[in-house]
Amino acid sequence: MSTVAQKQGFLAVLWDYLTTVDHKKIAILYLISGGFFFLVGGIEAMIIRIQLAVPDNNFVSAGLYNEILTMHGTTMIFLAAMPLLFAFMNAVVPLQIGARDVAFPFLNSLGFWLFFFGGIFLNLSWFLGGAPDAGWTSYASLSITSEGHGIDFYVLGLQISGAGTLIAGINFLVTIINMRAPGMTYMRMPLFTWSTFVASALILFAFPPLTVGLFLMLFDRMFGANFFDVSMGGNTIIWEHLFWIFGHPEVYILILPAFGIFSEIFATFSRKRLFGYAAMVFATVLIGFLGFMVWAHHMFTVGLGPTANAIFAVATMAIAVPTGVKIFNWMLTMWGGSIVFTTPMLYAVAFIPSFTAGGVTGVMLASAAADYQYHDTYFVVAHFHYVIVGGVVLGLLAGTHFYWPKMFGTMLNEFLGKITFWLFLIGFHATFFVQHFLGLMGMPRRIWKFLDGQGLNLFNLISTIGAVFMAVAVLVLVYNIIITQIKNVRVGNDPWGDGRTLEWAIASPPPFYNFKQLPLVRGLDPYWIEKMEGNTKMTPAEPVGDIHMPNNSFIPFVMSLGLFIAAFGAMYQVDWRASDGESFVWAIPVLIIGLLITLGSMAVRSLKDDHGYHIHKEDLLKDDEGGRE
Amino acid sequence: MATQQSTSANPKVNYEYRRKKAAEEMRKHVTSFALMIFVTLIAFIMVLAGFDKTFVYPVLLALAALQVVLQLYYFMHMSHKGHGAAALFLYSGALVAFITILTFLTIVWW
Amino acid sequence: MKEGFNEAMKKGLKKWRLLPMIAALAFILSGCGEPFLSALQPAGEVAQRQYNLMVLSAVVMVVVIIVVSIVYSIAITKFRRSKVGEDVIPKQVEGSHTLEILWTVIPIILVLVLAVPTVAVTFALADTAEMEEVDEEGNRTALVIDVRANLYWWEFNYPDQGIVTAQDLVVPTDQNVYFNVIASDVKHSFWIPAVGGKIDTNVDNMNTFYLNFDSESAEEVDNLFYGKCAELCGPSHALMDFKVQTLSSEDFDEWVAAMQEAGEEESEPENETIARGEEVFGNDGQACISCHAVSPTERAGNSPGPNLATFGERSYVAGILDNRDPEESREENIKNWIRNADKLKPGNTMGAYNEDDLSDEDLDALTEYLMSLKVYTE
Amino acid sequence: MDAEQKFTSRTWPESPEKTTLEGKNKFLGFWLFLGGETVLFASLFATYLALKDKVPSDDHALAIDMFELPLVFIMTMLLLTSSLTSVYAMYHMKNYNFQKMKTWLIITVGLGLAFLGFEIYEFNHYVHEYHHTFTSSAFGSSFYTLVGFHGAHVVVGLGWFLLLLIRNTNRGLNLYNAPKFFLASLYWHFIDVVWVFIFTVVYLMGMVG
Ligand code: HEA
Ligand code: HEA
Ligand code: HEC
Ligand code: CUA
Ligand SMILES: [Cu+2]
Repeated sequence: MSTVAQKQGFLAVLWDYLTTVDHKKIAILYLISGGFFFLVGGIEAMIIRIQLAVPDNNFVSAGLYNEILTMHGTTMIFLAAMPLLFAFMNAVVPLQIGARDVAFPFLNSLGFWLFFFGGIFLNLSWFLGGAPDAGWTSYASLSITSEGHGIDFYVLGLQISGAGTLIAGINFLVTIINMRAPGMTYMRMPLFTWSTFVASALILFAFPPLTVGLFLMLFDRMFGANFFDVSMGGNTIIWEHLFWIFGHPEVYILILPAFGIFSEIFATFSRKRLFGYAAMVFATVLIGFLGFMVWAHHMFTVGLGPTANAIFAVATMAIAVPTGVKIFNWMLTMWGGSIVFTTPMLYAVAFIPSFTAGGVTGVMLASAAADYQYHDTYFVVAHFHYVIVGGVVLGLLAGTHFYWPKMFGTMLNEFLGKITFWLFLIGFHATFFVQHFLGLMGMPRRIWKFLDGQGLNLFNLISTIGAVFMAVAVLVLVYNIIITQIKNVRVGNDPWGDGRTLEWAIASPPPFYNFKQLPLVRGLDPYWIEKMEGNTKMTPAEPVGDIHMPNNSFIPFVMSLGLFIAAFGAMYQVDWRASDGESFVWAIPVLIIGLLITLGSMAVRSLKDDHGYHIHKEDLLKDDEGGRE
Repeated sequence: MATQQSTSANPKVNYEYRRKKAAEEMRKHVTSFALMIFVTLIAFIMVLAGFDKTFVYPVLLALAALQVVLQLYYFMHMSHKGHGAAALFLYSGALVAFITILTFLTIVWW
Repeated sequence: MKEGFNEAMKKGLKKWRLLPMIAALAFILSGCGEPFLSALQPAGEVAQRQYNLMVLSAVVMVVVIIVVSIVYSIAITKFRRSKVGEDVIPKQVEGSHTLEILWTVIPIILVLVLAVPTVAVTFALADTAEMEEVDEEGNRTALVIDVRANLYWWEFNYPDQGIVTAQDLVVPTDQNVYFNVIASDVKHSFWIPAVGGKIDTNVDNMNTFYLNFDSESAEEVDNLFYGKCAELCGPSHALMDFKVQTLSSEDFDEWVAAMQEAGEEESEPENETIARGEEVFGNDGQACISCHAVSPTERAGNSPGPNLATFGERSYVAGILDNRDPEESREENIKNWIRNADKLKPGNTMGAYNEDDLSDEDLDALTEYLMSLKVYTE
Repeated sequence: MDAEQKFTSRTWPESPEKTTLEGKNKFLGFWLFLGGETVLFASLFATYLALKDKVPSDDHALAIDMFELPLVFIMTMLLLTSSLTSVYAMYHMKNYNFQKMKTWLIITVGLGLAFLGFEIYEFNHYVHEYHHTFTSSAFGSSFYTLVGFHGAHVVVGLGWFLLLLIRNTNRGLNLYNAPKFFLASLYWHFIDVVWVFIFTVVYLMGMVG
């Protein structure tokens, strides 16, 4: 069979994407759906800001506000930020370590579809009687009493997409441990790979507590258990602990890959190897490790007592040290370099002060006794948007511009890119800087409206105006993406000219089998090494030979669909029982059918051998002559 | 695609040797199984005997830990080579597990 | 505002040698917000200590930001490609041990500078031993208030005094006041920003802490601080405000006496409207009484609605409708509340009474009656 | 090299589960998964310990009232033994003796089923004798969730063994299915490890008080 891409009809392309197990296509799936959810979460943010633009506003009602607020946080964290990071991990990490694909291509696809159906399920709540309304943290006493199915959507949706995330995490870990090209030792791995590795390890250990927490909540709400019902001996603090044992590592799951992206960008556009590489690696691991020791800093006001508060306060502050090491290493990477301000570099450069500001307010929050004042105020909102928007989102925007050519073979317009950048940066600081003061001036978070005469009007208005800037910036980006794809100007393997790592040694976009011959890695920044020696290509580590490829499969889609269907059954059997079997008689059957679909497709998968196929040497050689497209 | 692990140059010697080694290992497994049963018996007898709990609790936990070590190192071959990453992650998991349980025993009051 | 600053200097800042920067920062911060609400204008010992910690940490953070900004600005101006030349390949430096040690050790020191006072203050603020102290007769010496948070309203029970109020917390100034806090339905959080940090009112257990209300600061705000619920608790979480009335120790004792007295004796209605209002309120009317007690000694801890014994003296209706300016607004507010409680505070359990439930005349009488519910003032 | 390649006991590699790259990946991935499972069970144990004996009123049975040593002892012996039998199965797998491997796996499955039978009896007993149910108290919820999660793992483990046995009865061992058998047996050991903690922490310590 020939490997030359052919023009395909829309349905064929669709089918290809529904069944693909290719990490590069899965990356695109993650990018599109993560991007979509980012717009959804962004629209929710805009509604929040409009409601809070002026005192005593009635743009949305109280109940609706809580739903929007909850969905904004949940969507942004679980359905936008993480999947977008997964998009870049999928697109880049296998190339960076010179692998054929990820370790488990089938599971990679399964992970994506689980996330996707979980996200869709969660968002269907808008149309099926109301979204969750207890905050993204869904604290037990409120979420247990919350009426309707909102919280059920939260629990089931996150359970499904969380399973996908866990699978993705294990997949990256095994890929990075087992699939590195010859010569790619651990201490030669690019930092983005390293941060993916650590973030995946965090996923592996942080998601099980969330899974358990969600199960307990699910059992309480849907099957009559009493974990959180105080009158039956339950305890709501259990939820808070389980949530934050997950929740704190989660924020590092978000930021570490963003750190990784920035590390690549700093080195590339300073034309300099990353300063203090070993220290950077060590700091990444240390942040990951400490990330598990600090979760109770979200619970200082719960009443855990001064001993626990003091211990967790000091442990939290300790994280400032490895993070500081990273900040300084980035700056020293630029120092003595040759900096060129491309769009990705602009984001990277803006990231340093923005994130530092967010990080240091984090350390202020860690001061337990002072946190009694900050907690649950806009000061906290300001802190986490500074680290998340000023860190993760800037990282995602930078990554989008940086890796776009590698993923799509086209280059986003630099001029428009810079417009997006400036609008977004200005808007971001305008929105969130004043929120620090709002919090200190006595404005709690998660409030539907604030009243006149409390001195909160001006800053809230400024904050809203800032958000409008961000919205315009995002629209410009969307426009940029559209015209870039319409113009479709193709670029070569190293469009930025200063690529250092393996992914820039391969065509943009890479052929579906990645490297024809696994490259030989001779040091850190292998492509740079080759370029410095005057080579245009990597030295191969093996002769051209047959390449083994996995088959496409529709099973991951069906498996996830089964859980999606089952979730409706699980949810509506509550009404079925409440009505004494009068209505919703379909609920239990739907639950069973959904589970059967999932189990059945699992059985098919394990009973039917799938050995993949081989691309033959001759076809590979032919590819060279024919060229692509 | 996969490369086969190189076996020894002389397949015959290698074969006999491997057989013997495997059988030996199997005997060790049986021994460790006996040990596990023994440890379990002690644990149950201690509870049956009704000692004070300040004494029983730590001993019970120590015995459980011993059993787990036996399972991991004999039955699950954790000591064999090629288990480095597996061990690292299992122990990291165990550490997180330990901290979780510790907090639930101390700062989740009712 | 000036006072807030002076206050800060007087109390806490002396301890760590007035760095000019601390002063400047404290000054800028104290310019923010309204004194009855802002954590930046501390009005009591607890808030002050927390404020000092905030200023200290803010200073450390500003130092960090300045250092970062300097290195950063030099790096991005000096090493632009347009300056160093298009084809230059910079030296590929691996790193520097000296520098790395430097930027590991200095942050550790900075963190320690913050960690030590943090731990100290954390333990100090958790010290409620004084709650247990008793005098010769075995009476508790400190004032203890049981706070119970309910869906969108607050109950303040004074167990040692045997009295109860709602929505308006009344406290003496310049002494430690101890609080036991708990929630009836879902979790809330008890917060008086100007006077000190918050503590969660859990459903599971009782939390304990103390606050201290400074008389000078209290004067500045006409003896009225704002309190807030700081934990998402449902649609009207935003509106779960309460107010804090501060009294001098002597006035407070008088207030307690008046409350206790009012709890003992039945007061006669002053006029017929009020009498009618009482009827409407009572069992043969709208049965408001089934949810609202009107005696300051009744139903602490298990009331479905706020105790209205001091309602005629409250500064706000339901914590959100301001009665003070002008005084006539009180009547409007009450009527508005009874007619529109469901819209004013979405999700609250009282619900609204329309004309069918309650005629306009009855409402007038009821309002008159509610306004007459006073204990301490005339 | 083909994954379905036929072997003899002499050409059969020393670690068949890790000989192919797929096998190596599965092997590592599964261990990582077990690392995650450790945290999952830890969360369940922690929840159980926090809610142990938390009941709404005095007339609810507590751990000390319900648990009985003999039953737990039998269950423990069954599961421990099944761990050994699955080791025997792997021993024969490494020796390329498919028939014996099958036999030992079937014995393992039998022991697992017996364990499950006792567990079902046990739950039933608590429900009927003590009115200790999933919904009767927080204690009940956490007990059945912890022990039930373990039970569910047993069910999955048994299903896995059975599926593999059925699927491969007539094909013998190869490098494609050897890793699968190996992982299933790892899983089974892990289930045993969890049970060690359950019988220690839930039952034995529960009976001490
Ligand atoms: C990407 C996400 C992200 C990141 C990276 C961080 C990073 C940090 N966070 Fe943040 N945080 C959140 C997301 C994040 N956080 C979210 C979402 C919440 C709210 C959740 C909710 O309630 O909904 C939250 C809430 C939160 C709280 C709870 C507040 C409360 O609710 O009362 C605390 C308290 O300690 C805290 C602390 C910290 C600290 C110390 C860091 C540190 O890692 C920061 C370290 C970085 C630096 C310090 C800057 C660089 C360092 C130097 C230049 C060296 C020198 C510095 C010093 C010596 C100080 N965070
Ligand atoms: C990744 C995480 C993330 C991100 C990126 C953001 C981004 C933003 N957030 Fe975020 N936010 C959270 C995570 C995040 N948030 C969390 C976890 C909470 C806590 C929730 C809780 O309390 O439970 C929160 C809470 C929160 C609050 C507090 C609400 C409250 O407590 O009452 C506010 C208020 O200003 C806010 C504002 C914003 C704004 C203005 C942005 C902006 O940066 C958004 C910018 C993006 C856009 C503006 C998109 C514009 C898109 C369009 C214009 C679409 C055009 C349409 C088409 C093409 C179809 N957020
Ligand atoms: C079902 C119980 C219930 C009934 C019946 C009820 N109320 Fe209420 N009432 C409440 C609750 C609960 C609140 C507190 C609402 C809040 O602030 O969120 C409240 C608040 C009030 C307030 C404001 C209290 C304050 O301290 O500011 C007034 C005044 C009031 N009710 C009057 C009445 C009158 C008059 C009636 C009868 C016509 C009545 N209530 C009937 C439950 C009830
Ligand atoms: Cu009560 Cu928010
Ligand atoms: Cu945190």
